[in-house]
Order: sequence, then structure tokens, then C-alpha cells
Amino acid sequence: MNLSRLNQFLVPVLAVLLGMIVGSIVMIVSGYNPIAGYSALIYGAFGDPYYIGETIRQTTPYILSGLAVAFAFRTGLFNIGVEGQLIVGWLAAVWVGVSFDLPKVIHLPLAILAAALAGALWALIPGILKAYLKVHEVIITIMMNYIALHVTNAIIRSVLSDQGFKSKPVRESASLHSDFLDAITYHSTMHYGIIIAIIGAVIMWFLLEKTTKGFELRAVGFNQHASQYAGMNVRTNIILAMVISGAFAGVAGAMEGLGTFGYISTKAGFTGIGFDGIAVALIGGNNAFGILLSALLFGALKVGALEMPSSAGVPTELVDIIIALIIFFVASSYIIRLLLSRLQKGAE
Amino acid sequence: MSIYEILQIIIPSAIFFAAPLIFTALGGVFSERSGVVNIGLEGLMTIGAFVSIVFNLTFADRFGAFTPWLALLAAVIAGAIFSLLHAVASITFRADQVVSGVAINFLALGLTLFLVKQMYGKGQTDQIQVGFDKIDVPVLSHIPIIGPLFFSNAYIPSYLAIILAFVAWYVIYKTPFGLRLRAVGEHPMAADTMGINVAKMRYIAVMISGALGGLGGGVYATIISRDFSHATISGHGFMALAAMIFGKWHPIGAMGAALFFGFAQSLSIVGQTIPFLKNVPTVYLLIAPYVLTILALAGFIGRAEAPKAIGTPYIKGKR
Amino acid sequence: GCAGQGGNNAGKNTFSVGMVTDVGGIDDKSFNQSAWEGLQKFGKDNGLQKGRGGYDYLQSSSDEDYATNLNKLVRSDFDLIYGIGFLMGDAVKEVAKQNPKKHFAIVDTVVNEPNVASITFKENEGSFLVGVVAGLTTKTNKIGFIGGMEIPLIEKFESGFRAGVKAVNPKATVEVQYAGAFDQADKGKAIASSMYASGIDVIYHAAGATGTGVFSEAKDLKKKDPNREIWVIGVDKDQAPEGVVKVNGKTYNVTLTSMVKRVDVAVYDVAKRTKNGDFPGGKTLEYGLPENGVGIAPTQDNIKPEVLKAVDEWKQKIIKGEIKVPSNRKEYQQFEASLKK
Amino acid sequence: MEYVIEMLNIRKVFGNFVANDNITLQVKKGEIHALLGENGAGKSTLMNVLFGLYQPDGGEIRVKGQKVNITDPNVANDLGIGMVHQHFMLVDTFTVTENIILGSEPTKGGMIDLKRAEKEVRELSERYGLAVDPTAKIADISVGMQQRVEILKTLYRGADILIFDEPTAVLTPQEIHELIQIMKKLVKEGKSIILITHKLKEIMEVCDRVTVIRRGKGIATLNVSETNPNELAALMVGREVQFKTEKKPAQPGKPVLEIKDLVVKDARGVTTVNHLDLTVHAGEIVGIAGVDGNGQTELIEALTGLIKAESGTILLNGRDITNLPPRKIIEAGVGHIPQDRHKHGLVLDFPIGENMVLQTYYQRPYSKRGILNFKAIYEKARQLISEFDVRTPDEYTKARALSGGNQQKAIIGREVDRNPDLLIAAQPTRGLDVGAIEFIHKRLIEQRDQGKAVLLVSFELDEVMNVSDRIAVIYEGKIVAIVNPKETTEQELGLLMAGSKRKEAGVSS
Ligand SMILES: Nc1ncnc2c1ncn2[C@@H]1O[C@H](COP(=O)(O)OP(=O)(O)OP(=O)(O)O)[C@@H](O)[C@H]1O
Ligand SMILES: Nc1ncnc2c1ncn2[C@@H]1O[C@H](COP(=O)(O)OP(=O)(O)OP(=O)(O)O)[C@@H](O)[C@H]1O
Ligand SMILES: [Mg+2]
Ligand SMILES: [Mg+2]
Repeated sequence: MNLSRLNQFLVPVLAVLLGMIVGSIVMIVSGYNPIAGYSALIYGAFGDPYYIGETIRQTTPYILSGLAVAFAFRTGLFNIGVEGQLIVGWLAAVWVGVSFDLPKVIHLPLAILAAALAGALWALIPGILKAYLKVHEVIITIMMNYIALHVTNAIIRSVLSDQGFKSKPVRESASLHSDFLDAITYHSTMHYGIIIAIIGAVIMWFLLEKTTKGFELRAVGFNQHASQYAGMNVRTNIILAMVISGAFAGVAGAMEGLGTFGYISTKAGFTGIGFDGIAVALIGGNNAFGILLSALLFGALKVGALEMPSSAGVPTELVDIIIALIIFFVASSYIIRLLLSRLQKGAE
Repeated sequence: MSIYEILQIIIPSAIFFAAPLIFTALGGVFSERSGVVNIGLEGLMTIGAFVSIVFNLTFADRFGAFTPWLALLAAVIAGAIFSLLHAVASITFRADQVVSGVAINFLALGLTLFLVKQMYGKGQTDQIQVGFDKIDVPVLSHIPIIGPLFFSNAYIPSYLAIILAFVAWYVIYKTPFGLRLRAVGEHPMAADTMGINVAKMRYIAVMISGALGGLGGGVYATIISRDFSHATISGHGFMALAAMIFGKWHPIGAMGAALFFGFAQSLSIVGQTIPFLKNVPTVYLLIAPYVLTILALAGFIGRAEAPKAIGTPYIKGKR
Repeated sequence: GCAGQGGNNAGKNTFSVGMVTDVGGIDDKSFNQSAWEGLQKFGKDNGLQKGRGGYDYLQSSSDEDYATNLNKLVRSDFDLIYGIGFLMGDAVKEVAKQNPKKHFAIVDTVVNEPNVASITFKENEGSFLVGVVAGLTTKTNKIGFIGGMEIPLIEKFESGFRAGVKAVNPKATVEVQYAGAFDQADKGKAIASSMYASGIDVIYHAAGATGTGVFSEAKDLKKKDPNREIWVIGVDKDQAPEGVVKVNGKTYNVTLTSMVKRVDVAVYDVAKRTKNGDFPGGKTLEYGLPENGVGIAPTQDNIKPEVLKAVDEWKQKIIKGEIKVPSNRKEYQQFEASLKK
Repeated sequence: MEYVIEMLNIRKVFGNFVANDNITLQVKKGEIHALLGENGAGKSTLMNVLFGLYQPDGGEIRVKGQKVNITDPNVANDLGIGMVHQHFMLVDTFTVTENIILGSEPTKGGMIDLKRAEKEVRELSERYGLAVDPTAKIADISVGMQQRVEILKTLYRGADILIFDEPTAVLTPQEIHELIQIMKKLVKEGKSIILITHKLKEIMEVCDRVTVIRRGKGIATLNVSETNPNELAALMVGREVQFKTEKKPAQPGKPVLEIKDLVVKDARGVTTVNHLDLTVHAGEIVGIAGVDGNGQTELIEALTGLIKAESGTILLNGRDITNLPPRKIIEAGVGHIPQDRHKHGLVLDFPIGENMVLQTYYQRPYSKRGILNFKAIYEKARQLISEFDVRTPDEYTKARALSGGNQQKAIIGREVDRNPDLLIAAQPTRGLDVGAIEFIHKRLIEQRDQGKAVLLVSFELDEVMNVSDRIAVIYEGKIVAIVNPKETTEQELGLLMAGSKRKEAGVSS
């Protein structure tokens, strides 16, 4: 019993290690020094308060997009639309952030709420189509991503600016910027959003594991027939699951709009945070605490990677390879488990 | 502009947009029909695009006009080999197939860009010099009305895509191989008790999807982008995935869906030159393909039944 | 003033300069590449090494990296730090405010901070000239413009180009279409395909990698029918190499000409001034035709001599200020109205 | 002695669990050999070893005297061993023919020669009297026909040793009768059969010899002619078993369930419940007897709110519950033991404990102000697990890991514990061993004795006759007769179920 607990923790750690090992093989084969490469990576992620600040800033939206994907997974849905929901959340947060003049205690929560609502609304459509017409949510969410991108751009151009490419900055009262964090991290772009992201993780855990509604959502996710038999409203729960997932994604957008950037600009393509969220969720085992860690891993790898070309001459793309390898090893945890149990048996 | 003139622009461009999606979606059909989810189509296309461009740049001098064809062949092989990773992970290692597919996407992009940097010392390749030619199909292009619409100003691989859809239909629905493939995707244990090697069938199916995904990417790169960079394949694999689901996991359906996407895409582009659409704000035309797809799915296509065993690793003896 | 700490470099006169690229990277065949070329030339001319303490760049892989990368350069003590591309405006402003003692420069937009030099270009002027070329070259009197995204910067290209066409060929129409992205070659190709099919024979693109689709379509059509006269006008750099097509052993080039934007010149210029203690902080440097900041590409083989002559005449008029080239759609309307009078 | 199959000292271990502990099974040529044992005794495991799905950890297998190594089903096929699995191995979306030829398809020019295949299937089905429609989709045919397809699959491959793993658990009496005829015919043709069943009556009727196993160990092999059901039951369970559940006469009270003129359509839009009337009183068990497909499923689903009724009314204690959502019906006092325990009964990926509150999780004490009270939930689970003898490592184990019988006990515990006024039990003992059946029957009668109304739907005539106080015969969506079990016979019931007039059968109620 204890052993399996241990393995539950060991498997992802081993997956990360294996990913790094294979990554260093790639580096050696291509003529780079893996020690220099990883030193740069680690320095670039945690080297001093500034880098730590940047890593945390990058981690913030990853946590929320990971939660969004995971929430859907846990309730039997595959939300590839986190990207689009994030973008509309970003838009809504900034919209509220620039349009009102309110005290901070009202304005900031209002802007975040608007983002959550926008993300939820964007997920409502695939939710309804899934619940009532059984249309596959994967296609609809892919389509909704593109619609979000273009519609947001149009709104930025015509409503949030005068045919410009970006909005005004959000008012101070709606900003997540923190002079304190700015000061202790030597002007990193870290902001208060991390607190919201962590609260998000707690909310997801609590909602799914501790509440009556969470029980229903999970039950419907596993077995719609049995849930219906037991008197749960399957359609409502599918829609609700999608909407909550979208709300997390929307808040991830608010982190960008109210924190990292403080405005929204027209986009030529996707931010990638939504798609990375799939990987974050999966590495984190679709579990709130796991996602906090895997988002941190992702954030550190992404931010640390920026240091690799200048300090070690290693292209940043290598980090994408390492991330991919880690995902592979996490996915193949069966084989790791098998090896572990062989080892542990051998040791006995 | 007359309607006919408009069609003359829209239809060839619809076919041209659709071709890479058709190849890739057909690949998806094979894999998912065997019960293996393939979210990695995007990555497989990326590999195909990369290999076909590198091959083309490297060997254009040696093979001349054959280069693009050989480059596609290389893309097919590379795609098939790369998809082995997905096969090993999701069939032998019992990995979550979605996770493994996501990893394929990450790995393909990271690896190809890394290699581009290694090989060319920059973030994107040069433009290829030998591509496919636009042709008017002999004889057929002279058929009145239809000829100019369907057989003029087109690329051979586009026709290949359409022919391949029918070939795939034949293979999946008319041959023993196809019957076994579908059996493995619907009820692997039943197939197992009938002496069919489930793992082998799934390996073959995933590798076919790799080959076709590679082909799709190769066709895209050779005809459309003509070079390889981080943005060459951006979302096309996901559109192919959508086409496959839209087409209800059926080769002809997938082709139809891809053509529909191509048509909507082409309409959204040409729309700006059509008199009565001219004053429509651009954004409506930009989102039109996606909105049309949603409406089509919600309106009359409705539910689609995925192969029953999709997404679950087959473990002998497990209920 | 430079607070260089290049430890091993005993000499006092070290000057280091770094830049942060947009997501395109230093080989985007566009402004990032051009900027890096300028910086490399500056480095060589001044005997600097690539890397810390000399000249260097950092590439951004998403817009979240802008500020991080700028800060990295600040923390590596570069004396002058460039942000390349209008998207980086806010990041530069932010980081410049946090580091008032550091020198920054931004390309393609204006940042109002005392320690930031803003570099902008009069793309409308260069576009006007290629508009003149297009207007005088077209046989069908139908011309196309393909933009990447509908943003003020690209509208500057559009307005200048349309003004150039209208100025020399009032009968010609300019079809304007935006692809909605800078990196979708398939859309560029499809738009070009529909434009050429509708009788347009010259297309000017300001669409980055989306524009590669325009070239590929033109080359395909050329290959199919070498006698057909279809042209592409390139942007940012001399795009003549993109237009080469071989048919039956004969080599053609569908690139009519290109509107070049000399980011390299501007970057070099500002670096030099800064090194010489003349940092143009708080100022906006506008590079137009007189400063050779924009213009027609050196490859002009496909342009008829009389057209080149006309281009030269218009260029002089602009330089002398005889005409004001519109830089947005409103100004273009006024320009067009003034032509009719 | 000529044995076609000899499994000698077969051992099969799953993890730490010994499923087959040195079992020996010897089958003679041309006999029907029964394999008998409780749920989880290891019967399916032993047969899966013989068929090559599992590799044994010890022992040896001989086929026709030859030592063999059956590494996969292909080898088994080649040795002439065919198996009809407990859970059908049929691809729903394929036709009958496609399922039969799968893996050894006749071809013409690379293409499947469907014409020829269909002809072969037709011939084969005529030869053995296994009526099937070669072009029908599996999803569209009855369970009985699916079973015939399974048998045809083995015959198509030329099997002469057939394994039937609980073939009758899902069949109606008519279908069972047909199957028995088929088996007899097959044996006459020179084939040998291993039959797994929990129904001792069947063993007595068709089998020549029987091997009994208990908890993975071989107990005995007997000649059927020299034994009797009581001995067999005692051997397999390890104690005496009562077949006929003792019960006091019913004392019916007021009507609890009143169904009036009910019309229901199935998913395809066919009217399957057709102006049905039925009343169930407090303190009685009404059994519904009928051939599968006569509207039983839709009747239950309409009663429980899973599908909408077209017209008619359903009253519960006088209150109209027609077309209310399932939750309202549950709250009104209806309990339901569903026919398909995996589809409807359980969330297999939930712990058994959470499955115990599947309908009540939102009520006190399991939930307070929207927050779950796991302490209360698992306390309840522990209580039910011990009360209903659910064999599970603990209450945190996923429901999926339990055996079918224990899953069923868990469901029954849950439904009974909610104390509903009306308990609907659909096929409550399907696939269970005699011990478990006895247990469940006792529970149903206990409910009745506490004044609850029980509606029992079962294809097992034995069960209906044994447990019910009144039997309602359903035919083409109508109740065509109500009979008293004490005054009727299986033959009479069978006639009624086949649609003969109630007058002729002589009904009383
Ligand atoms: N794949 C497996 N993994 C682990 N344990 C298994 C597996 N299959 C069976 N078992 C164990 O072996 C025991 C015997 O299972 P088996 O299916 O052979 O029983 P059975 O006699 O066929 O029961 P039933 O009458 O219910 O069909 C089960 O109780 C179970 O605990
Ligand atoms: N993957 C598995 N891991 C562990 N145990 C398993 C597994 N698969 C099956 N089992 C075991 O198989 C047993 C179920 O077999 P059993 O034959 O007793 O069920 P059953 O009564 O035949 O079920 P059903 O009613 O569904 O036919 C359980 O005891 C369970 O522990
Ligand atoms: Mg069994
Ligand atoms: Mg059983």
C-alpha cells in the first residue's frame, strides 16, 4: 500500500528525469554541452529573484489553463478550446479594466469575474451542443478557438481602440501589478495573479472532491447512463462542466490582461497557453495539486529556455523536445511502474 | 462578376485547401478506426512538411522534376517512422493516447525546428525551387462548364487526395484487412478471440496514419508554403482531426468534410471580391468557415459514433 | 555614458549593444533580419564580439518573452538595447521606466520616454513609389494589395501604395484584402489565386510569411504559362530571390520589385550616434525617402526604364515635400479627392 | 479411455490471487461435460486458459492425447477448440456474416467475398438448425440470435470441441430450450462440449458428467446420472442450499403502483408498451413474465423516468408520477435494481462506497450545505457491505474490481436500504450462482413482508414462479394475463408468453 503511494509520486519524478536524460543525449549528439545547457536552464529559471519572478509569472496562466483542461477531463470532456476561452477572457478582463472607474476592491474582482464569465460563455456553446445534440466537443472547441481569435481582434480594433492594434492599458484599479513583487524580484513581470491561480487550484480540488456538485460532475463524466439512472441531470451537468472549465480558462486570460500585459493587442495567432494547458493537465495527472507542480515545471522550462542560447549556445527548441519527452514518459507511466515494481521486487 | 466566374475561383481553391486535410484526415480515420486516438496529426504533418522541404532543397539538383514526388515519398516514410513513437507509447506502453498524441505534437515541432537550426543555422529553410506545377487536366479540362471548375488550374496531389479517399474506403470496407481493422477498433477482445493480432493491427493503422499525415504535411509544404518554419503547420492537423470527426470516421465523409472546410475557407477569402459580400466586415468572412462548420454539425450532421474501443489500450485478459 | 563591466576587457571604450527580436527571429526575411544585419555590421565596424559585452540578440518565442528578454539584456549590462517591432512598444516602455539610466531604442513605433529613441519609417512613401511602378506596369488596370493584419502599420503601406497607383494611373483599381495573419502562406496563396484569376496582374503584399504564398502562386501561374505577365511586389527586403522560377530551362522572376525598409540602416545609425555620445533619447527618428530609410529595392530588372524614370521624378517630389503621401485611409481619401480636382 | 481434452493440474495466478489451483478437467469425446462452481470459482479462467487467452502458470494440456501449448486463440482454433464466451465477443456494428468470417475471410481478388460467405453461413445455420439472418446487424438482433452467431463462429472454423461459458444466463426459456436441442444435435454430430452454467436443472437435463470447482480448486467429477441437484449445490457452495425460497402467504395492502393505459415507444420509435395496465399492491411481489423484447425494458424505463411515456398514467401511492424526472420518481419512493448493472447500476470507476450513495449523495447526512460528508458516506457503505455480504477488499475499492455477483449485492443493498415503497427488480440474479440467488430472493421477500410493493421482471420462469405472489404475463406490450403461481405450470406460462389467448390458459387472479 505504502509502496504504491510512493510510486504515485515517483513516477512523474522519474518521467521528468528520464526526459532530461534523453534531452542531454540529444544535446551531446548535436555537439552541445548538456551540463552547460542545464545550468543555463536552471539559472534562467531560478537563478535570482528576477528569474524566479519571471518563472512564477509564466506559471500563473499555465496553472489556470491546466486546471481548465483537467476539469473537463475529470468530467468526461476534452476541452481543446481552452485557448479560445482564454482569449475571450483576456478581452473581457481588459474591457472591464479600461471601461470602468471603480475602487480596486470592486474593480479588480469585477474584471476577473468578467473574464471567467466570458470564458464560460465561450464554453457554453460546445457544452450545449454536446448535451443536446451530442456533437463532439473536440470539433466545436477547435472551431471556437478560431472564432475567438478573429472576433477578439475585430473588437480590439473597432471597440477597444480606434482601428488600432491594442487597447488602452487597464486602469490601476483593475491591475494585478504589484509594486512589492516588482521590487523584490528586480522588476520582473510577476504579479498578484499567482495567488488567484493557487486559489483556483484549491477551488477545483474542493469543488470536485468535496462538494455534492462535484460528485455529480464526476459521476456524469464516468457514466452518463448510471448518472441518469441515479436521478442526476446529465445535460445540465455536461454544460456545467464545460462552463466551469471555460471559466478557469477565462481567468487564465485575465492573468495576461490584468497582470502580465495589462492590455490586449490583436493577435496573429494563438497564445499557445491553452494548448500547453493540455500538457500541463496531463503531466499533473489532472489533479489540482499535480497541476500546480507541472505548471511550475512548464513555466521554469519555458523561462529558463530563454537563457540557453546566450549562455550555452543551445537553441530554445531543445526545451520543447525535453517537454515532449517528459510528456511521453508520463504517458508511458505503465512501463515505468512495471520497471519500478521489478526493481522493488528485486530489492526485497 | 458572374456566379460562374466566382465558382471558377472558389472551387479550385477549395480543392487546393482541402488536399492536405484530406490526406491527414484519412490517416486519422485509419488510426482511430483501429481504436487509437490520434491527436498527433498536427505533429505528423509537421514532420512531413519538414522532411519534404529538406529533401527537396537537398536533392533538387540531382532528381530534377522528380524531386517533389520523391520528397513526398520521404515525407511518407518519415511520418510512418515518427508515428511509431505514438504506436509504441499507446499500444505497447499502454499510454493514454491523448497524452501521447500531445507529446507527438510537441516533439515534432521542437525536433524539426531544432534540426532546421542545426542544418541551416537559422529559424527557417530557404524556399524550394522545384514544386508541383499547376495543370489543366488533359481532356477533362475541356469539358464545358465542369472542366474549368474542377479540372483546371489544379495540382496533381489534390486529385490524388480524392482518389485516395476512395481507395481508403475500399480498403476499410471491402477487404479482410479493413474488416479486421474495424473489428479491432470496435471490440478488440472479440478480434483477439478470432485470432487477430490486435497490437499488430493497431501498429499498422497508426503507421498508416503517420504515413498519410506526413503526406498531408508534405503536400502542404511543397505546394503552399514552399519552405519550413515554425508557422508552416499551424492548426492544420487539428482541422484534419475535426474533418475526420465531422466525416464520422468514414473516409468519404472525412474527404467531404475536408472539402467543406476548403470551400468555406475559400469562400471567406474570395468573399471579399464577390460583389454582394464585399461590404461585409472582414471579421465575418474570417470566422465564416468555423461558424459554418458549427452550424453544419448542429444543424444536420448531428451525433457521430466513434469506434467503441477508441482510446482504450487493449490488455489481454482484462474485462 | 557606459557602465560596461566587461571584466577581461581592460579598455574603457567598450560599447555593447543588444536587441530583442519579435517572434519571427533573426532570419524572418523581414525587419528582424534586417535589424540584426545592421547590428552585425555595426559590430564588425567597431571590432565588437558577438555575445555579452559586444553585440547580441535574444529571440522571443511569444509576446510574453518581450519584457523578460529586454530585462535579460539590461541585466547583462548592454549599453544600448533595441526592441524590434511595434508589438514590443509596451515592453520597452515598461523596462525603460524601470531602468532610467539605460538606453533603449524601439523600431516601428513611438515610446515617449527620455531614455528611449524611437525609430519609425515612412513606409507610405516607399509604398507610394512601388505603387507608381504597379500603376505604370499593369496591363489590366487591376492591382492587388494583400495585407497581413488590419493594423495601422499595414494601413500605412496600403494607403501609400494606393496613392502611388492613383497618382499615375487613375483608371487602375486596387483590390485590398487582409489575410488576418502574418504567417499563413495558404491564405496568401488563395487570396493571390483569386486575385490573379479575377484579372489582377500586379500584387503588392505587406504580409510577412503570408506573402510567401503570394509568390508561390505567381510562380505556379508563370510556370503554367510563361507568357503571362503577372507580378508580385515584395516588401521589407529585396524579395527578388523569392520570385525566381525556371520554365523549360529559362529563368523568369515574378518579383517586379520590392519596397525595402532599411531597418539595418536605422539600427546602425542609432548605435553609432549612441556610441558617439549622441543618444537620441526621447526623440522620434523618422526614416523616409530622404534618409534612405525606405525605397525601391536595388533589383530593378523587371521595371521598364520609363517607369524607373517616373519613379525617380515622384521620389524627388516627395523629398521636396511637393506632395504629402497619405499614411492612413482618411488621408488617402483626401489625397484621392485632391487628385480629382 | 479416450479424452479429447485433458487439463492436468492447471494453475493460474493473478498477482497474489490463485484463480486456478491445480485443477484437472478431462472431457470425453462426444460428451457434454458441465463445469460448475460459484461466482469467481475460476471457471472462466480455466476455459480462457484452454482457449489460449491466458497462459497457465502450471500444469499441462492435452488435446486428443497430444500434449499442446496453446499460446493464443489461433492455436486453439487450429486444434478444433471453439469458445462461446460469457460476455459475447461480437462486434455490434458488423453483420452476422462479418462477425462469423472475421479472421478467416473468404476473398475474391483481394476483396471479401461476401456473397460466398453469406451462402456458407446460411448453409451452416441450416445444417445445425441455428436460425440466423446472415445480413442482419448484431445490434439489431436478439440476444438469443447473438448466441447462435457465437456458436456459428466456432462451427465455421470447424471446431469439434466447444466451450460454452454460461450460455443460458442471458437467454429466455424458449431460447434455452432451443439451445439445449442444438447442443444435443452437436454432440450427435460427434462434437464434444464443455458447458458452464449455474443452473443445475440444465446440467441434469443435458450433461453426461460434471466437474465441480470451488475457490479455484477441483472438488469432484461425477456422472450426472449418479447425482442430484442438492448434492451438486452442496459440493459447489460447501453447504446445503435451499432452492425453493420459503415464504409466508402475501398480505396485499393498498395499491402502490397503478399503471393505466401506458404507451411507450423505444429509441427507434416503435411502440413497445402498448396500452398496458397493471397494479402492484403493498406487500406483494408481482412478477412479469414474458419473452425478451415484449416491452419489459421500456416499461421499466418509463416507470423510472429514464424515457418518456407517450400516453397513459403511472400512479405511485395515488400520486401521478408520469414522466417526472428520475430524481422526482426516486424521491417519491421508487427503488430500481437495473437490468444492466454496468451500464445503469454503477459508476464502475467510483469506489464502491461512493456508489452506495449514488442517489442520495445530496441528502443529509451525506451532504450538508453542498459539501459531501465522506465520513457518513463511508460509514453507510461499511454498514451495507457487511449487511449484504458484499465481498470487497474495502469500501474504497473501485466498483469495477468487484465480481458481478458482488456488484449486484451492492446495488441491491443500496436500493433496499433507501426503503422505497416500490422496488423494481429487473433480472436481479442474472449470471449469479445458486448461493447468491438464494440470498437475493430472500431479500426481495423480506421487502414484501415489510409491506413494500415489489415488481420483478425476469426471464427465468423458475425465479418468477418461486418468488412472485402474482405473475403478469406481458406480450407485445400488453399484460395479457395475470396468473397465480401456485395454480399454473411452466408449460401454461410458456403458452401465454407466446401469445396464446388467456381464456385458453384458464386464468385466475
Ligand atoms: N484478469 C484478472 N485479473 C485478476 N484476477 C482475475 C482476473 N480474472 C479473474 N480473476 C480472479 O479469478 C477469479 C476467478 O474468475 P473467473 O472469471 O474464472 O470466475 P468464474 O468461475 O468464471 O465466475 P462466474 O461464475 O462469475 O463467471 C475471480 O474471482 C477473480 O478474483
Ligand atoms: N483487471 C482486473 N484486475 C483485478 N481483478 C480483475 C480484473 N478483471 C477482472 N477481475 C476480477 O474478476 C472478477 C470478476 O470475475 P467473476 O467471473 O467473478 O465475475 P462475474 O460474476 O462473471 O461478472 P459478470 O456478472 O460481469 O459476468 C472479480 O473478482 C475481479 O476481481
Ligand atoms: Mg465466468
Ligand atoms: Mg458471471
